[in-house]
Amino acid sequence: MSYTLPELMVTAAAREVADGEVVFVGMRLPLLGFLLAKSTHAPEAVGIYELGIVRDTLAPEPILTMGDLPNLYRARWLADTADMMGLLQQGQVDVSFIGGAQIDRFGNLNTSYIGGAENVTTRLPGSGGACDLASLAQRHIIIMNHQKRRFVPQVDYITSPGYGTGTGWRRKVGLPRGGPTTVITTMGVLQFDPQSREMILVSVHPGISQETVQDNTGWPLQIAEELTQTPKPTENELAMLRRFDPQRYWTGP
Amino acid sequence: MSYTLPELMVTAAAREVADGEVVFVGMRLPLLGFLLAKSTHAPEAVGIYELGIVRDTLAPEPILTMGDLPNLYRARWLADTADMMGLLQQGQVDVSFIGGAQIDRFGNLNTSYIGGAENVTTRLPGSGGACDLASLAQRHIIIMNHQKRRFVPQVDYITSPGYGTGTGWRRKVGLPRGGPTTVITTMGVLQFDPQSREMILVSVHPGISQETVQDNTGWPLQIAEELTQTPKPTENELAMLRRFDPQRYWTGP
Amino acid sequence: MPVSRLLPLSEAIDRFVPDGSSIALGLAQETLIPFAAGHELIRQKKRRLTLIGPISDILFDQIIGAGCVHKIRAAWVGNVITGSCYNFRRAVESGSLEMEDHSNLTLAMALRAGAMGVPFMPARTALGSDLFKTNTNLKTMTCPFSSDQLTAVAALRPDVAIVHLQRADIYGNAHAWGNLGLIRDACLASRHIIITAEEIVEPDVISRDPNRVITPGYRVNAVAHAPWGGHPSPVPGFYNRDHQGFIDYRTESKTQETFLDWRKRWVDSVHSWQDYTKLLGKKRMAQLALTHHDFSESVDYGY
Amino acid sequence: MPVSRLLPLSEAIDRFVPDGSSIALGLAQETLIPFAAGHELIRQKKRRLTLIGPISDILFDQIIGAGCVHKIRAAWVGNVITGSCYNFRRAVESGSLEMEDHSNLTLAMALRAGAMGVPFMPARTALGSDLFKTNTNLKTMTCPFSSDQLTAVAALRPDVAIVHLQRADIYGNAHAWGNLGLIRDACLASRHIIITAEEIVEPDVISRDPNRVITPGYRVNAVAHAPWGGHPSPVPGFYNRDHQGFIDYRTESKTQETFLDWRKRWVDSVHSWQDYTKLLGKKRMAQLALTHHDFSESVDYGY
Repeated sequence: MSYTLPELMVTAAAREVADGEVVFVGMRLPLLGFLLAKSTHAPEAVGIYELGIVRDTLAPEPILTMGDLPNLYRARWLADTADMMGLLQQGQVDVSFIGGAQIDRFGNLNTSYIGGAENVTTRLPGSGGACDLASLAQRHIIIMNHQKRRFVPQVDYITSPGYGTGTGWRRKVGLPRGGPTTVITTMGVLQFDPQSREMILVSVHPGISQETVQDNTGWPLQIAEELTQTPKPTENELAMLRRFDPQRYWTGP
Repeated sequence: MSYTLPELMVTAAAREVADGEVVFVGMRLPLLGFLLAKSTHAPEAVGIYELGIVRDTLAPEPILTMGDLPNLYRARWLADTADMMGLLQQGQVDVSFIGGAQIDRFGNLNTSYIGGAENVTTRLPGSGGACDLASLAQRHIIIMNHQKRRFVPQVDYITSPGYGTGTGWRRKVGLPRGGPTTVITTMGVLQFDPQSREMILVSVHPGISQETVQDNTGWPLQIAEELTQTPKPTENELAMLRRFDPQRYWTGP
Repeated sequence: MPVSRLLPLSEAIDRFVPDGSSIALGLAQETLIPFAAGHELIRQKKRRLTLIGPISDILFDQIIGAGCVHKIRAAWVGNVITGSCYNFRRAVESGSLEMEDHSNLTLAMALRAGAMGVPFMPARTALGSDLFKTNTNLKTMTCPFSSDQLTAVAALRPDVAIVHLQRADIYGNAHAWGNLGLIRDACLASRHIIITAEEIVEPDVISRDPNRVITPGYRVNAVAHAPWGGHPSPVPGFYNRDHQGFIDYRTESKTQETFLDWRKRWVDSVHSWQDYTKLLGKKRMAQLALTHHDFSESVDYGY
Repeated sequence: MPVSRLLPLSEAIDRFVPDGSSIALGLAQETLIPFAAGHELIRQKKRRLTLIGPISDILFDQIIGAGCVHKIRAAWVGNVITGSCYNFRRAVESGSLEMEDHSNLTLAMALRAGAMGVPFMPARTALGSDLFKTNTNLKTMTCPFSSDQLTAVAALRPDVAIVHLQRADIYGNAHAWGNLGLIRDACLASRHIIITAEEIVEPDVISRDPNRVITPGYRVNAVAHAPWGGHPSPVPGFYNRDHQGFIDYRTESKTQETFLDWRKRWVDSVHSWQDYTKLLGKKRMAQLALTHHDFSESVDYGY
């Protein structure tokens, strides 16, 4: 069964969720990743949405944003943003997903100012909850377009902290836990060296070479000893995913 | 029409509420004082109750505690204690009423430890919301039994701050506003000198002499130049009050 | 599907309240006090408990009188319509009970800090008071922006919150209504949650109104069916406050001997909610029943 | 009896939003966005406004495009299903708009601090981020108890909160349901409150369910009847999200010229909610209507 690149990425994201985990669900692709995990290998996963929703069942109809009414229908809890942030800040969120416009080798993300705040060339939408998820979830997964202008040695502005300048940085600045564990890009999947906290390419998507990934990365990229190919979506995963995004709004070619 | 001493006191308390004011309503006599004000000269007063109630109409039946179901019926808002405390802490409460077991000349109240925390002889129930009301309402009114052992030069423990050691003390310790304006006792009504912040007897209840009040006060009491008699409850006030406390639980002889 | 969390009250208390636990209860002040669960703590002879709550209204006094309590973190411990409570007085005056004095606001902020996952919360109350002398979880501090003097209140994270409310499903999803006091914050702040409910209902009764849910059900450890489990406190939608119960308790708890009689009658002889309602009697229950109903308008959560 | 606060939307905005106001709006993120009220700000050519809200979802962009805005205090300004917003980008990149960067958590804490009446709130987020560079209302601090490093978030007290919700009475008492975002905190924190409501109902519809009330009515300054006043955002109980409206806006706002066309059509030509629904058209409204209803169970507030 043929699949699109976003479908491959969402599938890879979904597989990061273990059954029973509490997931802080972000907008766009992460939303689909959670739904896919929930409907396949992680039926007991619980979703927390920053606008004030907790739900542990699938929405009865496809949704494009977390505020779509089917996502409120028979939710486990509808409440305040501060309540959701309390659960996050306490450390009760196992995993979260965020996107980014610019990333560096230590997983710091910029979704605010290209060029930096002083000499802004492109103003991006900003943090939303991303800074909070990157600061406070037990771990977070990043979903990105893999382009050289996005994968830079040092981001122009840290919207969402990764590992800062490397080992020990999060503890030093006072972050209580967490850090990025996986970056799912349009070209492959990257993880972080447990010692140096630098990004390592661990798998490439079908049809993408290690060299292409390096060409699209703005620093000399570390490669895992056993570089693998990102697993393709299964038929079941694709069928589910297309149920959640029937018009292929997010996952079209 | 004959009346009891508690009825006189509640009536005096009720008269301290101006129409349209926001009143943080405490338990026992203050509860009646608010209801009486509301049903006579202050129909637009709004009541805030620390357990999470805002109401601007009378309860449809007599109540003994603020949590009685008639006090919840058609309330304007049922919410969290923290919400009520937010309104109080912001300075949105005009007046509050509290009781006390021990008071000193600057209006500091002890409802915690007779003998002090180190050498407690009698443990009293504690602050409840009283410390907060004394700290944060724009002004507060105190309702007390007038006895020498209760009116002491210095309280054994400050549960609810009055004017501390006098002029400027509240500002010095960081309290943002407020202070006691009136003390309604079983013998008279006292206010505070705007300069020294010391208590001054301004009226005696019918049948009580200035000397009796002094005999029951543990320090040389200041007396207002024009000492008056506390006004008796009117027939209308008594009729209302007896509607709210039909079994004379709080206001019996 | 999630697994059922429905347990007999005795098993819920046995499993989730070991000796030495800190327990938040009586969180809505005069309403929704979990008396049935509190009495089960007494029956199971729990020891070295820390009780956390704003004003308690006699339940703390009962648990103290039974010798279960090591420490109290509260703003007020007494009987709202009669005043002082005797077991509490005896315990503090004899030095056998540790006391951390709060105001309602500082206790609310301590639990809210726990709920929010921060180590403290600032407040403007209690400055100049002696609460700082008997509560090391209060400190004065200076605001980093305004340089105002403030009270820093350390976060409280109870081991367990025990909440009595109106209706729950077997999975821990539950509705409460009426004044909510510190219930929501305490549930978020606590490591475990035990719910006792007047009614166990079909899951859709709860899920058709997610705004009325008190805390997400996946965080609840046990649900016990406990009709009249809030008596003598009032439970909105179910029964009025039994004032006489509170008035009687004043006399019943005056001495250690009378308290023992009270305990035998109202706690030790009771082994189920059926026992309790039998003891209470149909006449008294009828007197406390709602006579004027007032039903909320429905809202639509459709799509 | 309290006096009616019911006003035409134009009068509510005219009276309670002077030029230079700071306004909290769009507080529930994707749902219940007060588009009708925001468009009225544009029609009345308000100037030098400060807009406060978590993510805004195109409404901030529209008000910025109309030249009303001096400063933004927000976590995210964009179009949730299409990404960046063009008026916002143009304004920031040209240096004409002041920006205070928040995260959703820091904005929630800023409004909660305002609601609680304290000058700041501690948080554990954003440490090590550059939000501190572009937001002077964030500072690092040390916890007075644990000596943990924390983020202090200064309190925000908006001049006015503008809230769109489902039903209100003429006295300012109102119900909202669905996810509530920062609505409750922002109402408590703000000096004035303007409510726009899908329905104006009899007072007892509200007072028969005081737990669903969003903030006490005596604090509300104006209530305006605004059916479809949240469109194109979804309003629980009333209509679904009009995704096409958000998708179209991306193109419509791409240049200043196309934005002007959008504004003429959807804002300047509209003088009442009746105009707006006529423009929207019956067919589109029917497409957005709820097709699956799901009604909450009633609860009893009797005595």
